[in-house]
Amino acid sequence: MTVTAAFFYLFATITIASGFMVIASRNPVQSVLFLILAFVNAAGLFLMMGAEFLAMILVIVYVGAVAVLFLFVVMMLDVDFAALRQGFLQYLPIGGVIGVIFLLELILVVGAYSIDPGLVRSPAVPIPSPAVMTNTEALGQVLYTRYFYFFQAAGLILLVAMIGAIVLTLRERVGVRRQDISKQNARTQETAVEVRKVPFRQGI
Amino acid sequence: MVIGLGHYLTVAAVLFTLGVFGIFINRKNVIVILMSIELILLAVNINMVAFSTHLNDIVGQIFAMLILTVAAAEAAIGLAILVVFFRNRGSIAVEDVNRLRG
Amino acid sequence: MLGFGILSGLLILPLVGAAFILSLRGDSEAARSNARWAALATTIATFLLSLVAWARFDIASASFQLVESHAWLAESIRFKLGVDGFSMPLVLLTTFLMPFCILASWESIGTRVKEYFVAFLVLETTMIGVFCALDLVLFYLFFEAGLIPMFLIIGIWGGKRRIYASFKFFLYTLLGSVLMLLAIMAMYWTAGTTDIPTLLAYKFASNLQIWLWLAFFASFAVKMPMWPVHTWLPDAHVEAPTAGSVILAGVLLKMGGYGFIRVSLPMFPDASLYFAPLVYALSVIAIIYTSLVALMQEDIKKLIAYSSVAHMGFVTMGLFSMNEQGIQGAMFTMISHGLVSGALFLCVGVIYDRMHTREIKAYGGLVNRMPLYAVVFLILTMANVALPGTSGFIGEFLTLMGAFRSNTWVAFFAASGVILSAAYALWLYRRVVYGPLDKPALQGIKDLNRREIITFAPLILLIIYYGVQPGPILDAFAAPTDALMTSVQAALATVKTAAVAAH
Amino acid sequence: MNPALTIPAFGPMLPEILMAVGVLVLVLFGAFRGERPGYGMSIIALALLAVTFVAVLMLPGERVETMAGSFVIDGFAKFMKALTLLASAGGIILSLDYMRREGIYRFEYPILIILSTIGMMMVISANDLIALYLGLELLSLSSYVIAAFDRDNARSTEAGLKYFVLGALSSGMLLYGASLVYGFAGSVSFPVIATVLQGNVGIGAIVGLVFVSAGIAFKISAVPFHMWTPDVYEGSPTPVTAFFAAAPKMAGMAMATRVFIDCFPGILVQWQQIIVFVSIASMALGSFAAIGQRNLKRLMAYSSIGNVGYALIGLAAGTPEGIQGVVIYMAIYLAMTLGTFAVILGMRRGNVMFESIDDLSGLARTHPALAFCLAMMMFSLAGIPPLAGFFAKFYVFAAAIQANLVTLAVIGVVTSVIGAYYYLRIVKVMYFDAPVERFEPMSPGVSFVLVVSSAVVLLFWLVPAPIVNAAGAAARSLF
Amino acid sequence: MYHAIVFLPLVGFLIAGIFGRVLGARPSEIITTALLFVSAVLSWVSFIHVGFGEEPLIRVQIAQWMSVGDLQVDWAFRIDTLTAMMLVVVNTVSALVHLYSIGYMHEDPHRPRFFAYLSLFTFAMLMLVTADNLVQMFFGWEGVGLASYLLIGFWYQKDSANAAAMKAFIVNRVGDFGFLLGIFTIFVLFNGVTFDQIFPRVAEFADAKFHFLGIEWHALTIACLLLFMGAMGKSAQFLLHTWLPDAMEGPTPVSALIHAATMVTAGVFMVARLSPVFEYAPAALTVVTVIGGITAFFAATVGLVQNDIKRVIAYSTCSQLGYMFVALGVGAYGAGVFHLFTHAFFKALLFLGAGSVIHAMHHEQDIRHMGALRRYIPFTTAMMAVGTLALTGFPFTAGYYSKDAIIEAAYAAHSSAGSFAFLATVVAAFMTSFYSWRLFFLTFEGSARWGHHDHHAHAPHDHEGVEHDDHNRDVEPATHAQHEHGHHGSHMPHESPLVMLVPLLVLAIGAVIAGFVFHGAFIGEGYQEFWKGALFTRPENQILETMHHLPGWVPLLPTIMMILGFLVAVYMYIIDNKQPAKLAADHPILYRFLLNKWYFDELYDAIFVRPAMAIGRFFWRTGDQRIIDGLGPDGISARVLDVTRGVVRVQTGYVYHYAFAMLIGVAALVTFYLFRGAH
Repeated sequence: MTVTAAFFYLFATITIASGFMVIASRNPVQSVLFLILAFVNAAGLFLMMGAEFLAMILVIVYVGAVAVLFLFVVMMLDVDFAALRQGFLQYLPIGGVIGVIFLLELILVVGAYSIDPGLVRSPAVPIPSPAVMTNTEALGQVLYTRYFYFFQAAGLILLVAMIGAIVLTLRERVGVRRQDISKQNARTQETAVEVRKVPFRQGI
Repeated sequence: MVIGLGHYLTVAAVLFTLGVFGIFINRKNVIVILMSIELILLAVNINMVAFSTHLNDIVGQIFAMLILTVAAAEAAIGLAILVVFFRNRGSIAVEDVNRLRG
Repeated sequence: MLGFGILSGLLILPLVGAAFILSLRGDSEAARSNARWAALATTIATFLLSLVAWARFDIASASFQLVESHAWLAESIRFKLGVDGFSMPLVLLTTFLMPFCILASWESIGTRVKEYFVAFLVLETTMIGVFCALDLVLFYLFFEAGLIPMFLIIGIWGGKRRIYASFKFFLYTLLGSVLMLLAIMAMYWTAGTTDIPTLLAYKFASNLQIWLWLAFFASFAVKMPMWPVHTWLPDAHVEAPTAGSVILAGVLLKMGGYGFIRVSLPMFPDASLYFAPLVYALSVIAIIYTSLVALMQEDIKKLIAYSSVAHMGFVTMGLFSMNEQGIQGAMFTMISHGLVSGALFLCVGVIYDRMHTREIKAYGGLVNRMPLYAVVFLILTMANVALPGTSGFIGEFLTLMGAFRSNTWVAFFAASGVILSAAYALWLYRRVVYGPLDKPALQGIKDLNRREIITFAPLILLIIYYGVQPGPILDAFAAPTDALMTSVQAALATVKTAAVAAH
Repeated sequence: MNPALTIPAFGPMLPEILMAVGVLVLVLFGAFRGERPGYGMSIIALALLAVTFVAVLMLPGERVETMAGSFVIDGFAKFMKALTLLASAGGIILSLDYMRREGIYRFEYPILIILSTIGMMMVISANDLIALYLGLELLSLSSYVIAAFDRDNARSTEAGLKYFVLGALSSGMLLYGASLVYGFAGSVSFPVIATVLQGNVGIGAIVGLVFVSAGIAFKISAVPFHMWTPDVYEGSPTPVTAFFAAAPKMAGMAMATRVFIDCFPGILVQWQQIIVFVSIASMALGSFAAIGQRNLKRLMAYSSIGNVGYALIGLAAGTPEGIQGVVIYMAIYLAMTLGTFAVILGMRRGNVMFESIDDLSGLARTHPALAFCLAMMMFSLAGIPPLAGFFAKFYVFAAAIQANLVTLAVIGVVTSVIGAYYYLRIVKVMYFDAPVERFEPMSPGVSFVLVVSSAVVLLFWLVPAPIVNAAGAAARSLF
Repeated sequence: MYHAIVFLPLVGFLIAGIFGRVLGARPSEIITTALLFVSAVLSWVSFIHVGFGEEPLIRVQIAQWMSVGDLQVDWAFRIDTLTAMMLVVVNTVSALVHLYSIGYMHEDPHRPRFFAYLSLFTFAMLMLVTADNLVQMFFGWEGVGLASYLLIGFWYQKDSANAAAMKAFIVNRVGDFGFLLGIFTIFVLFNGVTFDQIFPRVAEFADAKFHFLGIEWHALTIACLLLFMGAMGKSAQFLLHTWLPDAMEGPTPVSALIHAATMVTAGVFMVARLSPVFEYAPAALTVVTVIGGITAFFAATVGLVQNDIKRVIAYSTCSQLGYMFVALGVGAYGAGVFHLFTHAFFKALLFLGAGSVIHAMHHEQDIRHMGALRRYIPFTTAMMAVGTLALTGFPFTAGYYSKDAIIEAAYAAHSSAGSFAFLATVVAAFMTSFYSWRLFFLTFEGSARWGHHDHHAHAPHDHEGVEHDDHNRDVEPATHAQHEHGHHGSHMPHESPLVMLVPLLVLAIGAVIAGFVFHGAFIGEGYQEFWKGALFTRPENQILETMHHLPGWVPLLPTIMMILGFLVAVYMYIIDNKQPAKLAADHPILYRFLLNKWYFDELYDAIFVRPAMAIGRFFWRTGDQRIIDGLGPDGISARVLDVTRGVVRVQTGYVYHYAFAMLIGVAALVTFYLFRGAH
């Protein structure tokens, strides 16, 4: 058993086990934590396949941002851990059977690949040898040139995410006093001070 | 024992199945469903990278990277929707998402 | 051809009238009256225009006349109109009956008058379109389009079970005709066109003919209607307003027969020969079965509806006897039945307007207070039982003769319809018109008014005139029948040769 | 190899670029302008769509690839983009009055519609799996948000949530399929895949195809990936539903056509079975389930499922005639859908919107013109000639017959008869039943949509040539 | 001239029918009657012209009727002796009946209608007898059926009249069913329906075969049998006779005209007209003979016990028609037609006489409630006596020549059918005599049984032509029947007005002399010159010859029977009038069997009417509603709704179910491709 294989099985086992715990755990906070675990181990798998940049991204973006976002929401929403309702176990067997069949079929299909590599192909953009340039550099070279269209499109998607999140959750609270710098800057003496002539003996 | 493409694909297949399974077997709350989706995307990414390596084609990694980006966006929007849903219903139990049916 | 011909005029004119009625504002009595008059004027104008077409029509020619062709869906699917000896009389029948429908609705329709007349005028366009279309897709278009106004007519202005009846009518006929649509497409891909004159000359492979024939049969049999897909008709008839029943019986049923003679017989002669026994059987069953059922009806309209089914049995029987007498007789039966059953439904409408019931039991002894009505009803009853001297006889006699020539069993059983029709029709007459007038509700019933007399007079005159002088119509059928016979005989000869070769 | 040196042609992308730039301007404009009453943002968005529409029309008709082969424009893309733009414009016009009266208007709404439209246009022009996915996500993410746009409404948010969860699942499936296709064909580019996958291919690619199909089927709400549709249609604000029923369907069908015809032409036999199955299931389910509905929006959801089934018949044929049928079907379906939703949006009394079939009772007495238009829409949807819906069905069925898919065609016509029942029921309620209280007059925007779509539906049979010929050209450009 | 003969009644019909209400009753009567008289006079002219002139056959083309393929049907007259004779019979009797009706119907408010109907009938009958082809004959055939229907149902307020009218029409239609098929057979054989096309070519088809209903028939036999079926219906022959007695619900002049003198003889006329065809179908002729014989016998037996004055005469008519068919069947067409001719006179006389009696008795028709009328209505009595004598064949009256000729012909046929017919007709002759005299005695002799029987007259079906309906605006109070009727019983029977008696007298003259004058021409030495081939006989048919060489007892036999019958009647109704009741009591089954007309109505009711209704109801309720609709539209829509409910239930609203559905969809497709194998 080579070291590679050992690491592969380590990462793979942990990834799958934590993936299972994500859906099996009763506490969503635990689920998030298992999710993070799964991500980290998957990043290990990425590393083994030579996709270093993606591995880093996975840890930084996913674990650092997305998973934390999940955690934040789970906490915020103050979910009560209701007991499993009736009907769950009733569907479990059939769901399980179909799930297992589905899985076996998938493995059968992808397993077929390793036996039969199929047709001869010519890659659109070959991965340069790590000796020539790093994985990150290679990605960057095509992402901003050949595939800048995708890059722009991804930007639009993120814009949608931003707008969407804002439009859904942002609430203008009335009655909240806020500092408005431009308003403050725009104040002049005329607008700030009102000089009134007070009639004699009549009050304001 | 050489760790080949098949191994990675199998891991991805298991993860994918777990993700799908998580969606329809889950009766607890919606957030877990969102996590299941993340699992599915993770599986896809493993596939992509595996194929990319196997084919010696960097496009797979580009794809994977874009999927990661989109997944983040998706998570943001999903959580936003979840939040407004929670505001309205005071619950994110999956069984409560059933006003609309028939 | 750039300009629009006279047939386009026939299609457009009712639509113009409908548009005019739609443009009338308000629902005042004046607006209603305007709508009525506009509808009447439109239908009469259409009728006159169709007479012009008739005058330009050369009766001796078997080819399509007054043809016009405009670009439409594709190079091979054109907006092509034209008439021949089979369709021209049906066009005339349609335009002729329409003014009566308008007249029959003059007072009986009190609600949503404008919509009513619009629906009728649109219906007229679609009916004329069916008979004028020289392209199968166009034919189908008009064939189906008529469902919409008829659905509304039954559903809005119908009787108690109008919703059931209208849905049944619509879905039943729709189901029948969609299969025809598929057959049309198959023909299109096989022959490369849906142009009827071209297809008439095209020879489809025999096994394909079988399927195409069946698909068309599904549509036409429902429309006719043939047993056992006739059950929509009694319901539709009973619930439809008078004019709706008139049109339904007078024209809509004829589309099925027209379809047989326009498509099934000439385009699929082999299949027609092959299936002739089936059609015979269904026709004979229809004649006997529905006559017996008619005997037991308690509702006047239902009884007449069932008698229509029986008469249509004569039509199909005649058509598939495939000889001159049978075919021309069947065509004549269609025209005659259009006049007779149309008039009969008008007749029912007269008393329905007065009493608001169609129960036979509710009537009796009408002759005492409505002698004129009794006479009209009598003449129509006699025409319905095919008394010689009425137009009904010519058709029935010829179809029976045609059937006898091709199969004596068929004629034998069908001829029993002669007895049964007398039984149900006379029994109806006896229960409604004869006897003492002892029902309190009937004591004040009034005889035909002037409008009703005007409505009935031309119909009755024509029924008797065509009974004595059927020539004008029969001669129109002669030329195309000969042409049809030639092609069918050719097919028959081929089949016979094949049969001989097989032995 | 330095691809950076060649600058790709931007001309074919002009509409997308216009839209993207426009939407950024809109965002900035909206952000600075803040919430103000009036139709300003929507009008600008409409103008943007109009400009883009013109740009689309001015695109060259022949096939052009750009962006390293990721983006393609051809007659088909042109036609479908035009339809999509019309659908989006319809979605915005229908929302003009509604959003304000319901108090849920925010300036982001037209922006999100535009963003979603950009996604659709990307999808239509996608020439590889990545572009397809990105376009799809852009479209979907915007859609999730606008489904939940009425964020204080439990139904709307539930719709958004369901749409999101299932949509994410489906895009996961699509991605998984895409990864398999990538792995087994060695490329994400459609032309390459098309040359690689020919004839007898391995099971891996086919399973990939199945997963991709599932993702696509979800977007066009074909059975069995349709289940979100009724719930989302019912829960979303009505103009949003109208938008969902119209625009993404155009893009979805275009995407399906693009993928199956452009990417997998070599394995037509394989995917034809999927399409036939999905088509039959959709037609049947659409017909049967719609009968049980009382809610108009929900009914329209099932109706759209059924209609997708019919459109897929043309795709199943896989011939130029079939694609022509699909294109014509979508064009006519667009008019029918927008018209129907315009009527639904007209069902308002005071601050209450009505969406039940029973609320239409006697509409023919209270609003004859409205009832007439809706009745024509219904007959058209039922496929009764001479209304446009008939021609839509005519072309797809004709293609099926030509491709020898007789069983499919027969099932199609039979289900269309069953389906006719529920369309008729609406006519029945409007025309045969006793009238209830009048609705308020329609707003001008809604009336406009209704008039235009009614004109298309009613008069198509007189001048079918423009759409038919354009659709024919569009379809031929794919082959 | 022939146009005038045929169309004048039509003109009368149209005038009276359309303008009757405007013109009023009297002008309508006068116009129609006058037109008929003109027509009648012209008929006699043509009769003499054709029958005793040179021209063998006149053909008058009027217009084309139908022209379809080989089928050419014209409106045309074919005038030969047979037609001319029929013209005379029809128009004479019709004119007299018109005249008579002026008196008889004078109380009725609907006289214009009545006269219109009479004229319509006459027109149709004329079309029938002048027809030059089978289809035109069928036109007349059905036309008289219509007129008969209208006239039987003339008093539409009486339910029995309506029922009788309907029955008459429908039973006739049964016959027409055969007639139609017969026409078709002829057409298929001869490729034409015009007599000119048929008659010359009959011999060609003497041995032709024809497939009908899967059996190979002798072509002409089947054609003749089918045509004869029509004749049976119209002429009320056995099995299709049931309508005739019921038809007596109509006014009595109608019975005289239609159901005695003219229409019912149309069948006889038809067979005679088609004698060229029948001659080549011996089997068919045998059937004609047998049916005729049975009818003659059967109707006579029923006539024995009937109590309604008109029904007795109706059965007598039926019986006499049987005689005619016997004559035709054995090939003695002349005899048959001759009897038709004479019968028209005396039977019309009897009916009109009966009408006069009924008129006198204020619509009493039951002979048990008459008696001793001789003293009150002597003229009518005399006329009835003449009629009875002629009917029973008293020497040198009309019946003597014609009826006896038939009996002789039956004997002369020397065939088994002929022998049967001979026996039947002889027995029938006895019974004819008996019931005729029974009628006469009960009505005119004995004691008056009507004075204290006023209650019976109120049974509704016993009154003829009484308007009960006070609401009817058409009723003229002065002539209202109820006026008289209300004082029923206090009035003595009274002689009828002159306008009714004159026709009686004319007919009586005819009844006495018609046989004597014409027998030579019809069946005697003038046969060939008179008929000029209108009645065709094959050379082998020598029956007229044979008739003159019969054993001596044969010609005497009918007369003996007549006398026997008379004597028995005298014994039972004059000498010992307790006998009939005793006889009836002794043989209750036979009596009831006869009284109920051999239970034919009940039989038909049981095997035709009720089953038809039951089947109709079954087809409707079970066939249409339960099976066709139940399995068809209604059933399918119910199933569709079931499916809908199921589908809607699947849409649970739960996200996990939706996801599960997607998974199943994908899994199913993947499985499908895995197991199908990617090929």
